[in-house]
Amino acid sequence: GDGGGGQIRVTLVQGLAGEEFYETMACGARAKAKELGVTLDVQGPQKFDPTLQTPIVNSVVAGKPDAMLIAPTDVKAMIAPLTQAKRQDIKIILVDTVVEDQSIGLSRISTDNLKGGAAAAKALSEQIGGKGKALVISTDPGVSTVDARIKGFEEEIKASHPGITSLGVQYSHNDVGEASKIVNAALAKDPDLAGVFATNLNSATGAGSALQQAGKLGQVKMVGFDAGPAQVEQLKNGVVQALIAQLPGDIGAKGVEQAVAAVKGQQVTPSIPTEATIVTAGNVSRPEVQKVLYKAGC
Amino acid sequence: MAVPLIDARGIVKSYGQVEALRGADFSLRAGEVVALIGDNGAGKSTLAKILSGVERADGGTIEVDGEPVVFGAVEEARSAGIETVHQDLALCADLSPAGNFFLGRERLKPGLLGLFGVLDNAVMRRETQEACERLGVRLASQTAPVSGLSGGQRQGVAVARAVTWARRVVFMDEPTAALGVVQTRRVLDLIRTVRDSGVSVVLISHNMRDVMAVSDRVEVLRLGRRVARFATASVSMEELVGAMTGAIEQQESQG
Amino acid sequence: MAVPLIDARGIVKSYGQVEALRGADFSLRAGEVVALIGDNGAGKSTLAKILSGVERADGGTIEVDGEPVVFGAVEEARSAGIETVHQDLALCADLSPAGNFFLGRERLKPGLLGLFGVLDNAVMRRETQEACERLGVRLASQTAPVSGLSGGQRQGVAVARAVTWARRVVFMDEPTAALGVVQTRRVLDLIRTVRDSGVSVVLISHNMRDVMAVSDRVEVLRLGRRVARFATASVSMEELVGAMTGAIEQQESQG
Amino acid sequence: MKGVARLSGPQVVWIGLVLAGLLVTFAVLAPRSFPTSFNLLNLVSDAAILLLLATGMTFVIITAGIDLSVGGVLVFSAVAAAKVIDGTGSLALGAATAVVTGLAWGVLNGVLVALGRIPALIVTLGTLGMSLGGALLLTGGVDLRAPAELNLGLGLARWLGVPLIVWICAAITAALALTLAFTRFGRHTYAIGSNTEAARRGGVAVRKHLIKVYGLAGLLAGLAGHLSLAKYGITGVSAHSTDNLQAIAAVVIGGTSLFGGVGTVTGTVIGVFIPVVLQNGFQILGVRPFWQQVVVGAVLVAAVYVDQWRRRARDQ
Amino acid sequence: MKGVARLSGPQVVWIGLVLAGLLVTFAVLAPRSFPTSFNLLNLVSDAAILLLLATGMTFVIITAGIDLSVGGVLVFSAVAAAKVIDGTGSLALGAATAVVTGLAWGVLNGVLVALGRIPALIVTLGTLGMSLGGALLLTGGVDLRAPAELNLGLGLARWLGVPLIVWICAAITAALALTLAFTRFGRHTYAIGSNTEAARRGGVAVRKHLIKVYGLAGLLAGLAGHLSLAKYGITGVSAHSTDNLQAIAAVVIGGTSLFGGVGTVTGTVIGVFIPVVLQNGFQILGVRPFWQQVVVGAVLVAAVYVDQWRRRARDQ
Ligand SMILES: Nc1ncnc2c1ncn2[C@@H]1O[C@H](COP(=O)(O)OP(=O)(O)OP(=O)(O)O)[C@@H](O)[C@H]1O
Ligand SMILES: Nc1ncnc2c1ncn2[C@@H]1O[C@H](COP(=O)(O)OP(=O)(O)OP(=O)(O)O)[C@@H](O)[C@H]1O
Ligand SMILES: O[C@@H]1[C@H](O)[C@H](O)CO[C@H]1O
Ligand SMILES: [Mg+2]
Ligand SMILES: [Mg+2]
Repeated sequence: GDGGGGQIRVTLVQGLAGEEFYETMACGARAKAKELGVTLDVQGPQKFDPTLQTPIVNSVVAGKPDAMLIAPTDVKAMIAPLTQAKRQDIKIILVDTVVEDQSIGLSRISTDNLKGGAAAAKALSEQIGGKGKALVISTDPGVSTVDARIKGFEEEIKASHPGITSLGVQYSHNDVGEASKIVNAALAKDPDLAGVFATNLNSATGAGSALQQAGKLGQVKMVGFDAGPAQVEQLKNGVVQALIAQLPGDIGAKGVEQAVAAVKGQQVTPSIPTEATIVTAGNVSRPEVQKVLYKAGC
Repeated sequence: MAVPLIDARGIVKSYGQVEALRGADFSLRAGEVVALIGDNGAGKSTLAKILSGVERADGGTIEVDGEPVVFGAVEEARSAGIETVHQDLALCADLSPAGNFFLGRERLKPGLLGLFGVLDNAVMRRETQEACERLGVRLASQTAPVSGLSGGQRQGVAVARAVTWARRVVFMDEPTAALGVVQTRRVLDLIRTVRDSGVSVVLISHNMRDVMAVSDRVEVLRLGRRVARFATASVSMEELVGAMTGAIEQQESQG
Repeated sequence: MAVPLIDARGIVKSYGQVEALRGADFSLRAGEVVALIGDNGAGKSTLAKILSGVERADGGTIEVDGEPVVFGAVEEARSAGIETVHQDLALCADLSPAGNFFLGRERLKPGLLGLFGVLDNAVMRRETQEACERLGVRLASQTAPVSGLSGGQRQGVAVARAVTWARRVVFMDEPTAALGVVQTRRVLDLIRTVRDSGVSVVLISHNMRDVMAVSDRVEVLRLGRRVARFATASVSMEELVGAMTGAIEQQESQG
Repeated sequence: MKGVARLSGPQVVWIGLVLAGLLVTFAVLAPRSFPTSFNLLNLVSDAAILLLLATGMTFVIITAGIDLSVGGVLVFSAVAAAKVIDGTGSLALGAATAVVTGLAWGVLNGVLVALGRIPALIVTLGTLGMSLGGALLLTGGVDLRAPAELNLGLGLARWLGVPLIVWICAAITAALALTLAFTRFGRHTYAIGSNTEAARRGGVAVRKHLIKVYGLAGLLAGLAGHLSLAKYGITGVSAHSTDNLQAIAAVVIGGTSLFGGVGTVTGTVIGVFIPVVLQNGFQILGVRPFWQQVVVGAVLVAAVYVDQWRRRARDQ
Repeated sequence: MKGVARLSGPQVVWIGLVLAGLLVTFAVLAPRSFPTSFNLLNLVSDAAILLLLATGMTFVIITAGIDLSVGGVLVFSAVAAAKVIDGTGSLALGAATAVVTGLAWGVLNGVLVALGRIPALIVTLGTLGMSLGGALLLTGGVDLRAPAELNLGLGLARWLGVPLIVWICAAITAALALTLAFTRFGRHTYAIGSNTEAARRGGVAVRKHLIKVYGLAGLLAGLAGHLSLAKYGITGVSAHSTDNLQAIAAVVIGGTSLFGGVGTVTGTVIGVFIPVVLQNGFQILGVRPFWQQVVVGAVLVAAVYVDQWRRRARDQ
C-alpha cells in the first residue's frame, strides 16, 4: 500500500451490503482485524450484481489496499476487475463465493451453496414426512448463490425423496409482499401444499406472513436459508421449522487471517471449506448451534 | 361559375355532449377573401380546424376543387396548399421563432451536411426575421425560445409563417387579436397582397371594421350553423351584428 | 391632490439579455380608468405583472397609497385589492369554469362539511354562470373543463373573475381580444360600472377606439419606458398612435 | 350522480370494466381456486398496503410531481417504530413514531421541491437513498423483528372476517378519495398540476400546498411502514426497492396523467388491483414464472389500450 | 459559439461546474488514489455502457416520454447475441443480432406509444416485463456466458490505452449529441416534446418520429447489451433492474425536463458522471456503504439545487 512500513490495510468487498449474512461476515472480519492490529474497510453493492460490484472493486483497487477480501457476485464477470487488482499487487482472498479462474484468490473460504440446498431438501423432507407438494421461493433468477441452493434442493428431492412433488420456483424479486402474494396464490391453487423452501430472509418472511394469515402455520412446513436474528425469531415462533446456517463470521475472520498472512509473506491455505448447519427448534438452544447463529450488528 | 375551391356541406362536430357544429356549410372561391364571423362559441375555430385537417368532422362533406376529400392529417391539407393561423397560435414554446417558422419545413445546409439532415439555422433565422419585420414585428432575440415573446410578437410569428407557406388558402383565426395598431394595419395590407397573388384568405375576426375593410364576402355562423352570407360591399355593420346575434335571420340561399 | 393609489417609478426588468422594462413609470389614482398602451413588446404585460405581484422587478419603487411596497407574491397584491386579467388568461385547463372562477377563494358548504373543506360546487357554478352571462358569454357546459372552451368563452371567464373579485384595482391586459362584438361592448360598459363603484381600472389594449371610449387618461409605453401621458379628452387617435410608434416624442412631465 | 362522476371520472369506467373482465375470466378458467373467499380475501390483503402508497402517490402525481422515496420512507419508519416499541414497550408510541417519521420525510421532500425548486424526481431519488441508508445505519443492516404483540395483534386481527389492516387501508383510501374529489384541498391539488402558474396567479398558496401533498405521501408511507411491520413482523430493510414503481404504475394504470391535473383515487384503486389480480390469476392457472412476467406485461399494455381506446371512442 | 450553446445550453454550464467541483474535491481529499489515470480510466469505463442507455433516454424524455424497458431490452439483446454467437460462431452476427433485437423492442414501444396512444410509462413497463421474461425463457433463468473471443476480445481491447468499449460509447454519444443539436431529427424531437399538438399542426410527422425515437433508444439498449456481454462476460439476467432509473436520473440531473422540450446530451453525460464520481470518490475515501447511500443522496440533491439556483440567478 501507500504507507510501506505502516499498518496493513485490508478491504472487504461484500456481495451485498446491508444483508445479515454479509454484515455478520463483516463483524467477524472486524473483530479479527482488531485482534491482529490491521485496518479494515468494508464496501459492498446495493444488489448482488456484478455490474454494481465491478465499479466498487475498481475504486477499492484505486485506493491500493494491501489485501482485498471479496465475495464475487459472479464466477465469470468478476474475473476481469479482479485480474486488474491482482496486477496492482493486491492480495486477493475469496470469501463465500468464488470465480472460475483458479489463479485468482490466494485463499478461497466458501460455503457450498449446492450442499446447503441439499441440506434444506433433507430438512424439509424430514419435516413433511417425505411426501407432499413443495414450493420454492427465490429472489431473482441469475443470482448465483441462490441459484445454487435451488439446484442443490431440486437435485436432492429428485434423487432421494420420491414422495415429494416439486411445484417449482417462484421469484419474489426479494420483496416481502411479492413472496406473500406468491404463497397466497399457491395456497389457493394447492390447498394441500406441504412445504416451502425459502431461499433467503425476505422470501421466508413474506411466505411466513401468508401462512400465518391463512392459519396454516405449522401445517405447511418451511425451511429457510441463513440464520440471522430475525430468522431465529421466526424459528422460535414456529413460522419456519428449519434454517440452514452458514458461518459468515468465521468466514470473515478466517479471511482476514489469510489476508494478513499473505501480506506478510507467510503461508496461506488455498482452500477452506465451511460448513452448513441445520438449525431447528429442537437444537437451537444447544451451545454448538448457538455459535453458528449470525450476530445482530457489532 | 367556376367550381369553388373549398365547398363544405353539413359539417357536424361534437365534443362529448357539446355540439360545436350542427350542419355547417362553407364555401370559398379562388382568390377571394371571405370573412367568417359569429358570436363566441359559434363554431368558427372548430370549422377552421376541420377544413385545415387538424380535426376530423363527425359528419358532412368537404370538396376541394369539386373533388371530395377527407383530411386525415394536417400534412394532407398542407400538401393541398392550405395553411392556418390558429387562434391558440400553436407554437412550440421551447423553440426559437425561426424553429417555429420553419417547423416541418426546415432548411438544410447545402452539400454533404444537408444529406445528414444538418439544419441551416443562419438562413432560417434571417428569413424569419425578414418575414416578421414585414409585419412590423420586432423580435429582441432570434435565438431565445418563443415562450419569452410578448403576445403580439408570438402572433406575428404565427401569421408570418402561415402567409409565407400558403399556396392556395390561408385560414386566419383572429390574426390581429394581439397585434398593435401598426402591425394590424400591415396584416390587413398583407391579406390584400396575398389575395392579389391568387391565394384565398379566410379571415375569422370579431373586428367588424377589419372585416369590412378587407373581405369580399362574409359568412356568418351561429350556434354551429351558417345563418347568413353577404357580399361585403352591400352589407352594413349593423346587419352583420344582427346576423351574428340572431336579431336578423336570413334564409340560406345557395351561392 | 390626493396620493396616487399606485405610483411606480423607474421599474426595471430584464429577462436574460432582453430588457423588457428600462425604468418605466406608472401611476394610477383611485376611481380612474387608465389605458396603458404601446407597441408589441413595449413592456405593457411585464409592467402589469410586476404591479400585480406576479413578477418581481429588478429595480425601481412601487408605492400603494403612498407607502412603498414589495409584492413578494400574488397573494399580497390580492390582499391589497388588486386583481388581474392576464393576456395569457392563466386558467387551469383541467378545471371547470367555476373551478377557475373561484380558484383560491372556493366556497365551502355550510356547517360541518364546510369545516372539512367540502366545496359547495352548486353555488359556485351558479355564481359563475351569472357572472359570465352578465358579459354575454354563454357556456355550453358548466362542468366540462375550460380546455374545451372557445377562445372568447375562456376570456369571458377570466374577465368575469377579475372584475368580480377586485376591490381597488383591476388590471385588464387585452380583455376583449377574443371577445365578440356584443361581449366587447358589455366589457366596456362593465369597466365604467366598476369605475363608478370606486375601483380603478388599468386597460391594456391595442384597440384605440375602445381606449378612447372608456379611459380617463392614457399612459404610453415605448421600449420599456413611459414616453407620454395624456388626458383622454384632449388627445386624438393620431397622437396616440404617434406616441406609440415614436413618431411623436413627448417630454416626460411629472403628473 | 355528479358526485359519483367527480369521484371516479368517466375514464375510470373503462378500466374498471377491464378489471371486472379479468376477474370474470379467471373465475371461469379456475372456478374452484380463484373465486374463493380465501383467495379474494388474500388479494385484498396483499394489495392493502400498496394501496396506501399509491393513494399518496396519486395526490403527488396530480400535482405533476413524483415520489420515488416511498419505499425508503416506509422502511425507515418501520425501523423507527420497531426501535421505539422496543425501547418503550408502547405500541401506540410506535405507531405515532412511524407516522410522524414518514410525515417528516415527506415534508422534507415537499420543502425541497417547493422551495428549492429541485425536480421532484431528483429530490425523491435523493431521499430514497437517504432514508434507506439511514434505516440501514439504524439497524446495522440487520432486519429488526416486530414485537410479538404487534405481529400477532394488529398483524392478525380481523373484523367481520376481514383483516384489520385491510379495513384501515380501505378507510383511509376512501377518506382521501373523498378529499380529492370534494374538498378545497383536492381542488388546489388539481389546479397546481393543471397549471402551476395559473394556480399561483389565482392565489393558491402553491408552495404550502405542495409541502402538504408530499407530506401526506410521506405520512402514508410511514403508516404503511407500521402496518407492514405488523403484517410481516419485520422491518424489511432490503424488501421495498420496487415499491415506488409499483405505486406509480398503479396510479398511471388508473388513468392519472404523469403530467398532472387529472386523476382519481378510485382509478388508482383499480390500478393497484389489476397487476395483483393478473399475477394471482396466472399463478393459479399454473403459468410458469417467466411466462407470467411476459403475460402480465402484455395484458397490462392491452388493458390500458382498451381503456384509452374506449375513452377515445366515447369522446367522439 | 452558437453551436456550442446549442450543444450544451446555458443550463449545462452550472451542472458541469458542479461535476468539476466534485472532481477537484475528491482529488484534494485523496490525492494519491483518486486523480490517477488508473482510477479515472475505470470511472469512464464503468460509466460507458450507462451512457448509451442515458443518451437514448435523453431523446425519449425530450419528447416528453419515458422508457422503463431499457434494462430488459439490454438483457434480452445480450441473450439473443450470446445464443447467435453460440450457434453460428460469428461475433459480427452476434453484434448485429443484439442491435436489431434492441431496435425491434424499441419500435414496438414506439408503435404502442405513438399509434396506440398508451402512456409511455405503461407501455415500457409492459415491455420491461416482456423482455426480461422473454430473456429468462430463452435461457431457462440461467445466466449465459459470453464466448471467450468476445469477452477477451472486445471486452478487453484497448486503443491508446483506453478500452475500445469506451471509444465506441463515446463516439456514438458524440454523434447523437450532434444529431440532437444540429439536425432536423433533433429539431423535431424538441418540437414534439415542447408541444405535440403544435408540432402536428406544423406538419411534423409526430407518430413516425416517435417510433424512430423509441426505436433509437431500443437500438442503443441492444448495443449496450452486446457491449455488456463483452465486458462482463455474462448476460446478466438479474443485473439490470435499476438501469432504467439510473438512466432517467442521469438525464434529469443533466437538465432535461421530464415534461419534454428541453435538454441536451452533453447535460446527460454530466448527469451520468455525477453519481458515478460520487460513489467512486466516497468508496475511495472509505465511507461505509450505508453512509454512502445517505451522502450520495444528499449531495445529489445539493448538486441539482446549486444548478437550479445558479440558473435562476442568471435569469434574473
Ligand atoms: N376540444 C373541445 N372540447 C370540448 N368542447 C369544445 C372543444 N372545442 C370547441 N368546443 C366547444 O365548441 C363550441 C365552439 O367552439 P369554437 O372554438 O369553434 O368557437 P368560436 O366560434 O371559435 O368562438 P370564439 O369566437 O370564442 O373563438 C364551444 O361551445 C366550445 O366550448
Ligand atoms: N418570460 C420572458 N422571457 C423572456 N423575455 C420576455 C419574457 N416576458 C417578456 N419578455 C420580453 O419583454 C418584452 C416586453 O414583453 P411584454 O409582454 O411586456 O410586451 P407587451 O407590451 O405586453 O406586448 P404585446 O402588446 O405584444 O402584448 C418583449 O420583448 C418580450 O420578448
Ligand atoms: O447467504 C447469502 C445471501 O443470503 C445472499 O442473498 C447471497 O449470498 C449468500 O451467500
Ligand atoms: Mg375561436
Ligand atoms: Mg402583452
